Amino acid sequence: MNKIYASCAEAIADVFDGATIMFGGWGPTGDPENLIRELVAKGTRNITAIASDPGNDRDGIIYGCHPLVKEKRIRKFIGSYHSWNQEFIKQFKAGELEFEVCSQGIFVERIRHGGNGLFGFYTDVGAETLLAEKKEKKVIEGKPCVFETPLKADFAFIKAFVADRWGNLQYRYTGQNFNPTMATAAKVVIAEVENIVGVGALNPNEIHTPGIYVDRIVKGGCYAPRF
Amino acid sequence: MNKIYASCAEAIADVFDGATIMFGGWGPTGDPENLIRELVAKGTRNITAIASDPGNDRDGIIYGCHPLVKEKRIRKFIGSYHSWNQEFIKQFKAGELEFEVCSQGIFVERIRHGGNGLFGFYTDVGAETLLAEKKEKKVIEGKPCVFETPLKADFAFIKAFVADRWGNLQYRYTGQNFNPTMATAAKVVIAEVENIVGVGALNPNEIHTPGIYVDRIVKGGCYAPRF
Amino acid sequence: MRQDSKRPLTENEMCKRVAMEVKDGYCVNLGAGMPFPVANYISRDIWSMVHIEHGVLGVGTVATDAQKDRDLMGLGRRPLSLIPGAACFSSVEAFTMLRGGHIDLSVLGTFEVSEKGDIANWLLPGDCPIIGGAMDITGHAKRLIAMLTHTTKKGKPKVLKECLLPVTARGVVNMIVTDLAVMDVTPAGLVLTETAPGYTPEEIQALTEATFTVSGDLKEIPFA
Amino acid sequence: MRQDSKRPLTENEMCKRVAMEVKDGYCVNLGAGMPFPVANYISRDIWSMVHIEHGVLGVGTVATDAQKDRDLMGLGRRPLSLIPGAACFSSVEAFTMLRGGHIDLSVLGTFEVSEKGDIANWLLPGDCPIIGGAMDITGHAKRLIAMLTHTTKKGKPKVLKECLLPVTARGVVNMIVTDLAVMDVTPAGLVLTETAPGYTPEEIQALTEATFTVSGDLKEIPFA
Repeated sequence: MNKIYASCAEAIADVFDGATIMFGGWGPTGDPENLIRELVAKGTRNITAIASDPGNDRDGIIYGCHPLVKEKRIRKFIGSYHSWNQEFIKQFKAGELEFEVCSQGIFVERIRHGGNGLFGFYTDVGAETLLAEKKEKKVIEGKPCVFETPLKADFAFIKAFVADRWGNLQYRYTGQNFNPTMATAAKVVIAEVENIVGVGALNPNEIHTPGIYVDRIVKGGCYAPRF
Repeated sequence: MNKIYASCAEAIADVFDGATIMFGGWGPTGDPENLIRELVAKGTRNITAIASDPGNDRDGIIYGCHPLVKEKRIRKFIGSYHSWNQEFIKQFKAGELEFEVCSQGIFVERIRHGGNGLFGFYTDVGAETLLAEKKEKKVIEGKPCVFETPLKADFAFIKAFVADRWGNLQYRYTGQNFNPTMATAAKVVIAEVENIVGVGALNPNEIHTPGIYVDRIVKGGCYAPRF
Repeated sequence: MRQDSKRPLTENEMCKRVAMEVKDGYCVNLGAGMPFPVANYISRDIWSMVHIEHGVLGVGTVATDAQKDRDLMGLGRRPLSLIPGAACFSSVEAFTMLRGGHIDLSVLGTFEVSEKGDIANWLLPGDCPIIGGAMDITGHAKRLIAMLTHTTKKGKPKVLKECLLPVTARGVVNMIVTDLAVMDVTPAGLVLTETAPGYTPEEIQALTEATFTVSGDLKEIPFA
Repeated sequence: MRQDSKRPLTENEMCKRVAMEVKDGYCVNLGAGMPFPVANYISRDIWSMVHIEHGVLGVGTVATDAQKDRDLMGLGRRPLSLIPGAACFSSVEAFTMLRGGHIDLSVLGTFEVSEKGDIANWLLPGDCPIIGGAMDITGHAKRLIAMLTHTTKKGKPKVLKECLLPVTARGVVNMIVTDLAVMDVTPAGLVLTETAPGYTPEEIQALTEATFTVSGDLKEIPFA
């Protein structure tokens, strides 16, 4: 029972071309930056990425999925907005990148349903928009609703502040965001963390992601300043 | 902006006959026992109770909704099992009490959908059982599924270990159970707690129920031994 | 009224005006763009909590250099501070608050708004879509304020009879705050309640496609 | 084989046998009734975590008097202890683990089980229903063991061709552990792999309505 990997390269060794991967983080907070850099180095292509947004490169500060976008490794992106990533927008407009856009709360709820063994839900969110056109519709409690399907992935790359050796995770502040939900919804969950502590070091009442969801743990090598 | 009530009686003063009330707790842990005792004293009748189970009186140790069951204040019970409460079973068999039974995970998910502004979901849980008979059915991903509807309430009675004065709550161990979910799904949420601390005393990363959900806070007068 | 006092509101002034709508005990969701600085103008005499979808209830303001934390940021790498009583949580929880109707007031920037309270803020034709959490918010906050400049840079009205752009949701806006006017959206249509300094209702009507009635109580936006 | 060594397993012995199915790294959900004592027999040489729907992953065993805590209890006011690495959480999270397929092995008590792996454990006709979390578990744990006495007190078989009682779910049981036998549920039907001390396959077949084949590897339940 050892979940600790010595390097990001070992932790992602079996990620294959064409994989569907969830990436935690929202913009510059809580993103698994070391795993993403290693995925670029590995050369994985044709990725279906599930992430809030594609990240960006602003003033030389690079975050989120941007390194993958820049190298055109992503074929399809499921998320909630473009985060003003000009490279992403360019590829989208050129038809090089498919973008399935969801309102962010529905995006995370679809992931939750994926991780939960549920089979989809009705919501009034977006029911009066162009996004509803291809969705199954139903009026419930007098409201027009659309049917939303679960999201799952082959891998989830997540970032936490601290892990114990069995994989219990804690996040800090806005670093939580999509990470705990994605941790439930992928076949293989790889957590990069800033600190690893012994089993028993964390208070059972203060664990955000129980270790059951986490398959691999790796200590991130570099957390660059974000300001 | 004062959510602190001096007594349970004041905190539940506007609970009306025929109200739908969620009760946190599972069996003898995390149940709002002071609020329940006060509701018995108030005489409220014809309650639709939403709770994991009806509690019990075993070896003189009374817990959960049992005091309400005993006084026949509950007309309809939505929950997951009878917890071997003989009085509950007797009333059910006599047709005096309606019992809408759900598998416990679906029970809490229905509450979650109620508190979440969603409009219902499909699940394979129970789809091959007698419970599915009156439910809308659909085959999804090759699995027979049933449609489950959200649960909401007029009031939620919940129990936490500590509250700050704005209503941020923390639970201990198995005391969490249904409480944080019910806190999202009722018009008026009344939290009984063992301790009240000042605003700022709790770590923002360790709050289980943010204060936005909590309308009233009252310090429980008596936590009787449960062993 | 002196000619030289006639001017549209700045974005900060619009935020100041919106902040006056925040009442004691409110939980207020602020959109990440134009609305965010509203946080700076909420009265310190009341208890209120600012919510952002990033997973914070109880945002203070932009963090000082000494406070900056890479795990506490809003949109556009904006470093944040917290107020006492703040809670941090997952996106699931952030949207339970929003979609569950637990937010008292939400403020969204928008491209267009209609006299029926429709809002269009996610798609410019031919462009890449940008939703964020907006669709979850519309129709679920107890009260929704739309913030926008009254016209495009080319002077075309953005307060319309019907939105020209694809809508985000219909019939959801309660109040409109622009650089020229404050309007209520009522079942009977738009009601102009306040004007920017020096503007007459007629001048505002000329820049508004939708027809509005003028409140008997019309005044200049108070603090401007 | 001596006649006096012929006897059914006690409930604790059944739990001991089930505990042998727990492998290193497993997260195991234990039903609150008959299966709960399995926790006491899991090998200390492996890493495993016991999950209960009450919101604990990492249950130790029944708490000693000195450890008893009114906020840490399982079914029937059973005081619990935790092992290092345990986490406590809400019911929503407890069922995300179960329904999401994150549990390696789940053990449920039941009234009846069929040769196809159907399980019936929630409703006795005319009685008040009792589900708990059982329906969420069936069909979602990676592996499901059904525990039951081989016959009713009156000697009627409970391992059946078809369940007579209303089913909880169909085709979900992987292994059956009774006081007389251990069987695998396979696509080809039931396979008897182990017997209680002194019982022959023929004696067990006589007490079983379903027909089973006998494993080439048949043995007595090892530790009994």
